[in-house]
Amino acid sequence: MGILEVNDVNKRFGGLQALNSVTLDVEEGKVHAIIGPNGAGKSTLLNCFVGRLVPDTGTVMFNGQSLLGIKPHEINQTGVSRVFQTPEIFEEMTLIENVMIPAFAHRDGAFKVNFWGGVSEEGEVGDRAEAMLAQVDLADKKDTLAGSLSRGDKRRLELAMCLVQEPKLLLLDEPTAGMSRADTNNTIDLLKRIGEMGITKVVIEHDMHVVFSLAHKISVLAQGTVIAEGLPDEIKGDPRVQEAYLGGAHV
Amino acid sequence: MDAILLQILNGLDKGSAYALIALGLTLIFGTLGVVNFAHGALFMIGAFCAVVLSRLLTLSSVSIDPEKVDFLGKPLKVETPYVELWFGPEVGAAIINWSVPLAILFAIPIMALVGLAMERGLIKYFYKRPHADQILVTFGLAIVLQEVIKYFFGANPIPTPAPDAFSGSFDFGAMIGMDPNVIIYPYWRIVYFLFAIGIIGAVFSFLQFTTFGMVVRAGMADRETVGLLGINIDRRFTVMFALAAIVAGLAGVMYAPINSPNYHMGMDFLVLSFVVVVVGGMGSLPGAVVAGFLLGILESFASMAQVVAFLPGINQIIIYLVAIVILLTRPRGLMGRKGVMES
Amino acid sequence: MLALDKKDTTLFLIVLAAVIFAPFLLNPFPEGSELAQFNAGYPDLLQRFLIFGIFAIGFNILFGLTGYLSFGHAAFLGVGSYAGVWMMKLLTMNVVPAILMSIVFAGLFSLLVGYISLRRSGIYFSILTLAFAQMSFALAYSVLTPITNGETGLQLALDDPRVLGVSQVNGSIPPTNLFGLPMRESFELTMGGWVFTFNAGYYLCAVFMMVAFYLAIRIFRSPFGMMLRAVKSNQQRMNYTGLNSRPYTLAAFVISGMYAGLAGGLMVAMDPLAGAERMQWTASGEVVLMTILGGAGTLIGPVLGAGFIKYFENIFSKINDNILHQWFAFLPDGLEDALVFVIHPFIGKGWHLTLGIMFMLIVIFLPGGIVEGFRRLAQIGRRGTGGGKKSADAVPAPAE
Amino acid sequence: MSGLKNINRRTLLKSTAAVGAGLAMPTIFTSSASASYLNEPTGSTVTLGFNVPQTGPYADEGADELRAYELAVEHLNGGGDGGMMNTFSSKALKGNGILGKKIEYVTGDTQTKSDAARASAKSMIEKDGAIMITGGSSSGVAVAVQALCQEAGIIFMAGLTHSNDTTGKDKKANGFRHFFNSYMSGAALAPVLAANYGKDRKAYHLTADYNWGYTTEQAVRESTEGLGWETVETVKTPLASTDFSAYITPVLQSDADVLVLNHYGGNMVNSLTNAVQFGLRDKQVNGKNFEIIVPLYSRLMAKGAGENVKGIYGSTNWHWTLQDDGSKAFVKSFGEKYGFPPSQAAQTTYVQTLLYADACERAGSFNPCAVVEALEGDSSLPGVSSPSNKGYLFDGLGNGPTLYRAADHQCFKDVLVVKGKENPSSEFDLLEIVEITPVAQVWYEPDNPQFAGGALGTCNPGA
Repeated sequence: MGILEVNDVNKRFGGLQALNSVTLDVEEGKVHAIIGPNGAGKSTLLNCFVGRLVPDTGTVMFNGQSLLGIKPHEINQTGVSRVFQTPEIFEEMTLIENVMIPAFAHRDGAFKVNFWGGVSEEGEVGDRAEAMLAQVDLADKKDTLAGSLSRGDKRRLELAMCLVQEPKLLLLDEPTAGMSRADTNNTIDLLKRIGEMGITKVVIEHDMHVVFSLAHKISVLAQGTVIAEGLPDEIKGDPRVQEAYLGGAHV
Repeated sequence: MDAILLQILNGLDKGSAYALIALGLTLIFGTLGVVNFAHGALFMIGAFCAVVLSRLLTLSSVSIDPEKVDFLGKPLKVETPYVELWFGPEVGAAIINWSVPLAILFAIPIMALVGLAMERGLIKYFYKRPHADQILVTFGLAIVLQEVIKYFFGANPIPTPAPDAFSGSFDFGAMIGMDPNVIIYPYWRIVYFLFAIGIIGAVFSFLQFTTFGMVVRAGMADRETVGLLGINIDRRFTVMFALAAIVAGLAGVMYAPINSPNYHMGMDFLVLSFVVVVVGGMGSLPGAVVAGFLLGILESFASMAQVVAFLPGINQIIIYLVAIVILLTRPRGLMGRKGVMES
Repeated sequence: MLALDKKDTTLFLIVLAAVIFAPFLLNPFPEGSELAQFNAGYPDLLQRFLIFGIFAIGFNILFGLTGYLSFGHAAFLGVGSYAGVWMMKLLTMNVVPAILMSIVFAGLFSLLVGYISLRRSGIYFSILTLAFAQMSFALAYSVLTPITNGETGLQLALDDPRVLGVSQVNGSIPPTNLFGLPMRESFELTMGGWVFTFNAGYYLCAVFMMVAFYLAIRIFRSPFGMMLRAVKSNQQRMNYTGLNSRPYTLAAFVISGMYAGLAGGLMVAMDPLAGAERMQWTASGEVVLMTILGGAGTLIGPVLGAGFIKYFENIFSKINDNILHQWFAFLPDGLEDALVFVIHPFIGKGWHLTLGIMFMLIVIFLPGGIVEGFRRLAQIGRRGTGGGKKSADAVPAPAE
Repeated sequence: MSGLKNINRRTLLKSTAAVGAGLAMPTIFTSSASASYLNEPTGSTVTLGFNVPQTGPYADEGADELRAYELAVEHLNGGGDGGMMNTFSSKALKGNGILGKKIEYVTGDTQTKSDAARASAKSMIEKDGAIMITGGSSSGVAVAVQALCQEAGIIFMAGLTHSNDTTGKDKKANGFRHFFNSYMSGAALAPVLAANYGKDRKAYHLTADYNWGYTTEQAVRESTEGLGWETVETVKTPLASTDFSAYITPVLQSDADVLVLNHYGGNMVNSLTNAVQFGLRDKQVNGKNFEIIVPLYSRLMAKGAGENVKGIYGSTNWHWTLQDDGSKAFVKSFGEKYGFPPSQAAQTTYVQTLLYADACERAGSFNPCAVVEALEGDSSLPGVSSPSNKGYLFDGLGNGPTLYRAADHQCFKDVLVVKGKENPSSEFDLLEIVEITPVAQVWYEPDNPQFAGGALGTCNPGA
């Protein structure tokens, strides 16, 4: 019995069957990678987990609770955090503020009118945020504006924003897309370190190097359908996957 | 039945003005992505083109008539327009009489110049700025333009009559076989309506059937891609801005006989036109036209004594009420695209 | 001090000092001198500076922090004014209940308008607020005349009940007062050629303004204020971070509506008449102008913007040709006339033109408003004095 | 010496302050202790406040009012040809300012908004030390500023304001109106209308949806109904309307044969233009020609409506073609100074300034209470027998003998019924006077239901 259970999810956009009876079972504490060619429906699937899209049919259960029909912030409050393909951060605010906001959300819930106490008096939240920035090697930039960061730094910031919430489930949408090899390796190291924190992760990734370095289990999506599922080694050897996706790819 | 027909007719001319202004606003928004709060001012400038032309045509040579006296008992100065001196009294008088339709020819180059000057001189620096900045700078421009007009033309409305041939009204009811004397409609309003339909048709066919229009439409849909094809979108968009200015200006020229032009008529129409654009759906040209006529007619219906007796004050708020209801039930307006101006 | 950090404490104390000594500071020219017409230190204008300052501070909490551009805030000011006058008509000429009810009614009305309008964002939100405000104005002007007294504006009458006070004193309506201290009571201080007027109403406004300003600082520096800035920065990330942005924006909307109500209440406390025009969209546009001119999102900007526009409206608009001729009298006649002719369209009743041009210039060249202007000047100054030390000064700019 | 802005109200204070060797000892006064009344002029000049619409829809009328004020100040200070000072029945004015003090003035912009007008008036009182405020071109503003002046303790001489309420339910002891009002328009118009259009008429009213519209509709309706007309329908139109076609067309469908446009300013121009465009005037109803009536005319508005005013009846306070000596003198000096004849707004504001100056002279003081007493007078109009016929009677300022009635501070004088001229001889010659309705015919008692409610209160000297 997994922490995230996706059962028979279908989603249609006009004439396109984006998701076709997708069933997944993500085990607690493991890294579950979803791979597949462009347009396979990976991001659509992720969007169904965070409330951005609602499937036409099927169920998505997290910790025994349905994630369908509830709002994004409510889903997050149940313990699901997401890193986006293009970093979604607060560009006009400083790094420390960027991390404090999710820290507050974690501590105070979805809404709290706390207008009397100053941010500077929130020592505990500030410390947590600072510690988290240190974890992603951004502590020295904590007072710069997030918008001025490099793309790699922005991703790490976003990761810190998600981690400071101590999520039960972390969704990563191509965490290394567009990164240099060095940055990618840094990110893999970082993700491995997080792995030791025992957070369940679902990773969408193109880069097989990343996938096979991290994943405990892999699902392969093609044209909205899960065509294969298994341990990394099984997937590597699966001819269907080779044909649909890996054909000729450098592994 | 005839009351309903009558209110529809009544809504048409105002709806025409809304539709034309909203059409221009949408052209600018759709192509340039700019929210132009100075668009009402363009309408107003158009109306003043008619005023200026009629003043130019009535420029007069002054002679003293010793027989008559003015209000202070001094010899009366008699003014004879130059056009009457040059072309003879009858032709001259006819030219003066037709100054509003003639002003169309006069207004097209002027509005094109005003549009070009606005786009090249100001708006182009705001393509990359937030919508709020665009709203604010064009709002400032609208204030400046109307104050300039007030400085030169005063604050009171200036009567600018239609040619005699179109003054008065005709019995529309009798024409379509209803009782005579029930549905009377002024000639000029029907002219205005047909004129508006003509302009709308011209704009749509221009966009539909010319290469230029196709590029612009493609640019409205996806600016970056068209830019990648090596087509100079910016220059075409400048032309579109001038075109939108001409549409607003012509709407103003022809509206002059319906309501005497005054300096704040632009602001009066601006807010309502924005509501029209939003109701129609930001960025949708057909939406702008449909919503323009729809709101014009609705406003007309809400003004009926029977309706007002039932819902006092409804005539003053109907447009806003409709806007609120539409925005809440159909967030993108009647025909809007998803995602426009959302974030 | 005051539980504020050093920078904010300094700012607060500067503003406090400026407000306390404004009757001095804004009357720099001696009575009867040529320049006396530029004095702004008379009670009515001083009160207006503060009242519109409060209005703009409140508007800035919504617009400056969350980025939601409301074109209907004047409606809340108007509702507050009407509530205030009704309290004076029915209850007492003491301004305290009037001001309280102004805040309460404006808050309730903004809750209603905000609840509906905040279902949309961007220009759709602006149009919704505009529509509500215009509806309020149109109805106040006509159908609601029994409540609002229409075009004339709601005013006091000799036969008002005033159950906790008196209807009239010797055939006159009693003045608005604070527990017996009339708001129009003034002390005049004469020093040489200068006359300074200290008005009771002004200082009541000053107290409210400083409280409002202090509260705004707290909000800006609080976690709540941080959340509001997060709304402006990236609402989507906010939602996926487990924060519900709707109640945050609604809270900001209602708080700024209550600020507007306070401003409306103070307006009628100073001058007990509430006109419908103060609800018109152009009045909402004015507070937008103030906030932008001063600098949206900054603490002091809106106050500066409010002062700037009110000074323009009340002082600059009074300059006429005769005064110009006096100024340029030292020039040869032809030149004098030519100069007056050129300047004429921009002064006196042409002040709207000048305001429009200045507003455009600020939006084009100084998007951060007056505050950014000061900041740039300060930068130039710093560069001028310590040009060589540039690298040592490479500390990143603070967020605000 | 500075020209316009030499403010002397505080000279008394200054003189009592100890000034020595460039160092001033601060002396503190309360405003209430310093003078016997607010803004008492103590130097060689006195400051008046001219509060007129300089921006907004009535800016042109405001400009004309301002011209008249400047002319009046010139005349009162002894300049120009003296204008109506020569024809004024009271000879108290000497052409040396008021009570020997040279008149200076400050101007303000009402924007035709109650709020802005009050702000402007307050600044005149507080900053410029104005002793009297005058001007305005709408009733809302007049009522609002009048109330302010009452509270502050300043005299208010209203400009163009036609609503009954200004001297009805909103009347104030410190306020005076020289302009006529809705009731008088109705009373003067109705007989002329009945004589020209018959007593068997069905009227349809379009009324601007605000205070002035209501009182005018009521006045015209009651007067015409009194003569046998029937009111078919009354419809309120939004003040912000620019297109009235939606309101005009139902008129076509009713069986009304007269349309009354209770509109002023831009409203009147547009509604009349629309009505003519829709062919109302070419229509025959009940065997009669369809007619349009505009109860309150203004020449500046008539100009805006162009050809459409021809033959349309209305009433007006004053017109420059009047042939009495006062009017002729005023038109002459105004016309020579500015090149065109004055409007009714100009005449009212000019006269108000003269009347104020005259009252101060007669009272021997600027004290508002003394001025009120002088303007309330102790004479009565000939030809009207009524207990309320008591006030200040004067002549020679146009419109014949005129009474400032003590009971409500309303002027009673002849009212002009006019109609749009068919063949104007100049751009100013737009209205022709049909009848000068004698004052007795427009007389009413202060307790007339149209003026019910409100109280004059007592004069307030502000200190």
